[in-house]
Amino acid sequence: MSAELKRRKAVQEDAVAQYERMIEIREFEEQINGLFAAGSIRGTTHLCLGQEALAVGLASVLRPTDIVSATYRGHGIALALGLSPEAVLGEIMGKTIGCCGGVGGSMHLSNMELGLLPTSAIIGGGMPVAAGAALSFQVRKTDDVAVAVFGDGATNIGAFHETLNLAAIWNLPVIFICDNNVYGEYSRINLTTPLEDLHMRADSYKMPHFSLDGMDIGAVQKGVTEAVNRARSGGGPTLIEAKTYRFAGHSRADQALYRPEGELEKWQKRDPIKVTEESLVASGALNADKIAKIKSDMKTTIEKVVATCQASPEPSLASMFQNIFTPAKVGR
Amino acid sequence: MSAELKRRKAVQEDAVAQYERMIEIREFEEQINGLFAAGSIRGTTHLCLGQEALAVGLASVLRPTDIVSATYRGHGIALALGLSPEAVLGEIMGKTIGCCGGVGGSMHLSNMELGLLPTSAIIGGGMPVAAGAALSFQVRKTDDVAVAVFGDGATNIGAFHETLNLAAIWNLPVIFICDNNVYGEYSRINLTTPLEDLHMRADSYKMPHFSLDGMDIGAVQKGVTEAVNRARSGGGPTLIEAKTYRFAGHSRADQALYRPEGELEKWQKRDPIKVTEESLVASGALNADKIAKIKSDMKTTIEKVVATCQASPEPSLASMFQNIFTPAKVGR
Amino acid sequence: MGTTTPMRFRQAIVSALADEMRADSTVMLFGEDVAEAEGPFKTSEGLLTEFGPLRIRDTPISEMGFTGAAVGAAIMGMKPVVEIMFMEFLGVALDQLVTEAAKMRYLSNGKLSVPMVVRASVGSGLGFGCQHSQTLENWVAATPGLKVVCPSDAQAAYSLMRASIQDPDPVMILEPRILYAERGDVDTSLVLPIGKARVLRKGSDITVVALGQMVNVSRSAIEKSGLDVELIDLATVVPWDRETVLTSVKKTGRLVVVEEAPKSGGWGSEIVAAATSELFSQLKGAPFRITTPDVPVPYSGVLEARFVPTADDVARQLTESLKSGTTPKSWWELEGLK
Amino acid sequence: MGTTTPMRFRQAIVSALADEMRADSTVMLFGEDVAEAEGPFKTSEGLLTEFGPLRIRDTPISEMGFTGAAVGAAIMGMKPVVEIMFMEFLGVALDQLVTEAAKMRYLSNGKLSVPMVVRASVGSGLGFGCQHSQTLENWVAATPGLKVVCPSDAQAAYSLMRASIQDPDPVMILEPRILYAERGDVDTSLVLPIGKARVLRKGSDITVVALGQMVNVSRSAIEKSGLDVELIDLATVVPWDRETVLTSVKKTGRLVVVEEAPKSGGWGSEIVAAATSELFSQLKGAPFRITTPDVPVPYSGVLEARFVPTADDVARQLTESLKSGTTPKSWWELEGLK
Ligand SMILES: Cc1ncc(C[n+]2csc(CCOP(=O)(O)OP(=O)(O)O)c2C)c(N)n1
Ligand SMILES: Cc1ncc(C[n+]2csc(CCOP(=O)(O)OP(=O)(O)O)c2C)c(N)n1
Ligand SMILES: [Mg+2]
Ligand SMILES: [Mg+2]
Repeated sequence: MSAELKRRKAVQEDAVAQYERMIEIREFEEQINGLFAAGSIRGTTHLCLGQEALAVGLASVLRPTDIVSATYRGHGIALALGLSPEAVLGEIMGKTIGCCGGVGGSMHLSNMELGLLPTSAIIGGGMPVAAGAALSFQVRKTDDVAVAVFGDGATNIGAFHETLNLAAIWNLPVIFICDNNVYGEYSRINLTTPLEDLHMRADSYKMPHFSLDGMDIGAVQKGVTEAVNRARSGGGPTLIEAKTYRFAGHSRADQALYRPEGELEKWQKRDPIKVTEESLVASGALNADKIAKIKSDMKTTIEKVVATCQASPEPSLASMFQNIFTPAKVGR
Repeated sequence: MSAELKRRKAVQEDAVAQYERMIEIREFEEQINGLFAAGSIRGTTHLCLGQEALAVGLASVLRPTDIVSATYRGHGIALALGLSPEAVLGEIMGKTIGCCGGVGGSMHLSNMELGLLPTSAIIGGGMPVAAGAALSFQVRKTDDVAVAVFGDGATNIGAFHETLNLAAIWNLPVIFICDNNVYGEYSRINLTTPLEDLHMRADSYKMPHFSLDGMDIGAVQKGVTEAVNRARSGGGPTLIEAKTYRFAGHSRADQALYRPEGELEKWQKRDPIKVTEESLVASGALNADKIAKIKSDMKTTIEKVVATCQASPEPSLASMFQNIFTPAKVGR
Repeated sequence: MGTTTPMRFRQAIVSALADEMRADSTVMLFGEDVAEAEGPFKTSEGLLTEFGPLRIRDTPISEMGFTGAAVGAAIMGMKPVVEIMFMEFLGVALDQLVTEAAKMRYLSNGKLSVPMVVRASVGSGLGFGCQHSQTLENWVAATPGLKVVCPSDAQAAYSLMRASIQDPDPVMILEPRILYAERGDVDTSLVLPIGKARVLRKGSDITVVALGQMVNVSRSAIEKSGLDVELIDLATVVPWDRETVLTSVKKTGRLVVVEEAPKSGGWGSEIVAAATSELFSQLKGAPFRITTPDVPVPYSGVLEARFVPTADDVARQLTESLKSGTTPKSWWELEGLK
Repeated sequence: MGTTTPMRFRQAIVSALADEMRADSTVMLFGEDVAEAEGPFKTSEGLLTEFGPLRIRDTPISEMGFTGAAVGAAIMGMKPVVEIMFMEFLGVALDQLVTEAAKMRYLSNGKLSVPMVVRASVGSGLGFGCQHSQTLENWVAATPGLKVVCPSDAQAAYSLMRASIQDPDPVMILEPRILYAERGDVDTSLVLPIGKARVLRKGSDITVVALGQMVNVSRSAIEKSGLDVELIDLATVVPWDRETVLTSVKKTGRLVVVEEAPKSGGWGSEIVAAATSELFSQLKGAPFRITTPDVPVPYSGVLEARFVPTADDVARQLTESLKSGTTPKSWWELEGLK
């Protein structure tokens, strides 16, 4: 079993490992924030601070043979599914150690062994692709499922509508997860969408739907499990709306000054890290000391990851010309 | 006042004129059917037999300064809005007498004096355009409204979703009329759409919606009036589903053999022509003799129209090169 | 082996689809009205009956949705064939083909292939008007990661369809709608690899490169002209067969491209530009394109017949250019129309 | 009149929008985050404050919806300007621009104009990866009824924006993203008509035609080369300025196009093909294109810097071609990479 598959297995089996992965994501994103602010990485980036419970909760329920399509805001999901921090950070830095060898970048993470399709930088781009993966499962009669994760803003793009309708009429084993973090770029969702509970849109397709508390990993696991079970057993698609909040700005440059006063603070009270800590302390699985140790170990780990990625070679010029077409073959 | 504007005025004022226009459309479509079957017109065509009440009902409620976007299945709406039969048939025949001088064709009818935008041959193509017309009314603070007419099948295209959401969030004076004639090409709506009452999709946009009996011109007028009044008075968009039935095949070659037995016959019992006749006879406005005369006069009229169009010249080669860019002008 | 069967172009498509589906259980087909109704142009006749509703599917009117579904299915190991009824409809779905499918291999560091096929009917001549009659190669032509082919007869329709389905990368097939009813002889054992042009006629005076319905027009033009022309059916627009074309131009010293796209910005400019850049000193006369004018496709039958290059017009331009070594005027320039 | 103000490229865009909105109450702007946030690239700074929410609007993420809304508003007499944040997003909205807007005048027998502007940021160099870095002129270039412009400095950004808004037809403006922060001098009274190329440097050895960010690169290359090159900023891709370009090529006898599009199928092939066809006998050497390779835009900064033609590389190719009269090898051919 590959190291990354082992990482995946860990979050599937153990609540403390899930918590650790959430801490990893948090630490990772904060490192990236610093690196970008310092100007030591170019391009752009989209952090998922505050959305760790959704990523890890999802990864803990799915099998590695299930398929996930996600977006440019994909670091957390990639790490949760098992990609190594080196594979993710390396890609963001454009180094050969990155999961795409440095030619893809921050918005395009993938690892098929773990079921992660290349994340798409086009709003709605990954949704029909996930439905297509589900179509292949249906035709081959496996019981794998496909999951499309997308933002609240993405519920206004045509591909959302077309994909949900297609998935419903074909009864595909696909789960649509709307990560409603309240903002699409700099616009609060209510400015672009005349509806608060986005999952209600599934009624247009007679598709089962519900919302869940995306700040609570337990709620995520429960909801996703319900939808996954339905899909695996031939019951078709589900639209889930996870209510989360984007703790950071939209992308590197954004300081999110457009937020109403007090909104961030209100949501931070339900910081998914805190929520998980409380539950694990209550169950006796963790205590303050263990928590402090996990956090400081993770800091060290991620600092090492940064160093490793900085030391990783730049891609060769030749790599620009590779992987465009499949090397030719003749006949079947 | 132009002759075509007078034609429009007629259907706005008088129930018998409305009936006559329905007969005109019926007769017109049947002539076209014959001409195509005989091979004397090339290309394709999409008849609206059975959908006359919607076309005339709509035209009777709107002002000529209101704007309509419609589809390739547009002969009826064009005639109802006031385009002359020569303008419509001429265009279908590709003659200079046609409303587009013969370069547009059957799928592209228009007349801006009567508020008809060039009909679009792309599913969903006309919907955002109507919303844009409504946007211009809103910005200029007129009380005109825009109407988008489209089919049941069109409710599955992305543009439908994006346009309704945009119209709702901008509170635009636009009315969306889904002409649910049960089929999209050769597919019954239930095979492509997991929902019977398509107007329910407006809930996704918190938009008012209802269905109406599209075979009954009175019901059409009542429903459209309600929506138009809302739009004119700043109350925003409405989605109306008109329940109709396509009496003919999808296009010229289609014999509609895929219809379940008895379905056509069931709907023909509620033929909009018959429904209107009954009501006008009941009110005393018409009797059997008058009806017979209207029909036979119309036959003669349309036959003359055919002759006129056949005699109309073919477009000149030069007309292929016109109207692509606006003749240049410099500065404002 | 080597025996041919007469069939229509559209039947060649059906046969190729059926043969591929028999050979490979991962091949599937979907699009609007391709199953029950057997295709708006009858290019899937009998397929639902033989292969069933799991593999042959009607779709809602959702080009973005079902083209994207093909991308996902292809990534997971299926070989989906998607029908876009008229090429213009790709205007609501281009993202999935060009920005997703064509980049998946690159964006997965070579881990993924996307063996999907998108078929679309293209072209003018049938009175469908300006939103249903274009060829629009330009929408897909400059896309690293995407292959684009265009058959000009039943044999090519058959062989290129099979090659496209077998290809591990996304392939777009442009099917000239006006050819669906044309008859031809098909050798089902004949392989036409993607990227290989077809030399349909050997000649030494001029090299003519044509595509789709312009191949027939060019053939008639050559006969009318009586010139010794080498006729090449480009067959693959991307990646085009530089070797075959350039070898021929080296030999003849003259290049004429006959295309249905509008004068400005069509695929032919690439051929002319590349040949000129590489073979400049070997050219005996100005290479040029014979195209449609820069106008929307007109509806009127009279106009549409003049819109596309005619055999007479192509013959005239070939003859004139051979005499003068310069680029002849287009018919609309001759008639003072633009 | 004639006085210039220093400003950044993106500020020139803001100024042009503001000046047009002041002069014409029908001008409006919408797109994602253009109002409250003043534009993802700050190209609408201050506009909401000055012109209010009726004319400056944020939209949902619905490119097809709001591009289509611009079509309808334009038909009814408004002059909407639509912002498409990255050109690739037009892949979900192409239909409205190319199949609706560009054909409305034709399909209304000349009764309708569609005075709309679609702006999109384009190009590579900022580490956005292959779905956010292309120029994609090919998507819109072969569309009778649509004009396409691309400014290369602040002056052009200002003047072409004004010309585009004033134009009665749909105009697509491709804005090289990497130039937004560049400074330049802007004379707000200077008119740059659509369809007119800019001769930025007179010269007699070679004609170089460039576009967008390749104009600066070409300028540096010319300085490095020490050659007497005539540099033309094409500025308008459709309809391109045949007269200016062909007059120059007639004079120099040599043509090199420098473009950011991939080798195959870019706008430059049109220029090379047209110039060759019309001026064949007057050419002194092979006309050719210097382009990016046929690959997706790579993310890595090291690779992206080599992806676009560099001044050194352009200088090398100009020098070589003047000596040999033939087309020089691209850098990737020299390095044996393709
Ligand atoms: C088709 C398309 N339009 C616009 C964008 C630009 N864009 C990138 S992220 C974003 C906001 C998306 O918001 P949401 O769906 O809520 O996801 P979040 O970023 O909050 O995770 C936008 C508009 C895009 N990438 N693709
Ligand atoms: C984007 C797009 N996809 C497909 C088509 C082909 N097409 C033309 S009409 C039609 C059926 C439309 O059905 P519906 O919306 O119910 O309208 P109706 O024809 O019944 O009036 C289809 C699929 C098209 N014109 N545009
Ligand atoms: Mg969001
Ligand atoms: Mg219908």
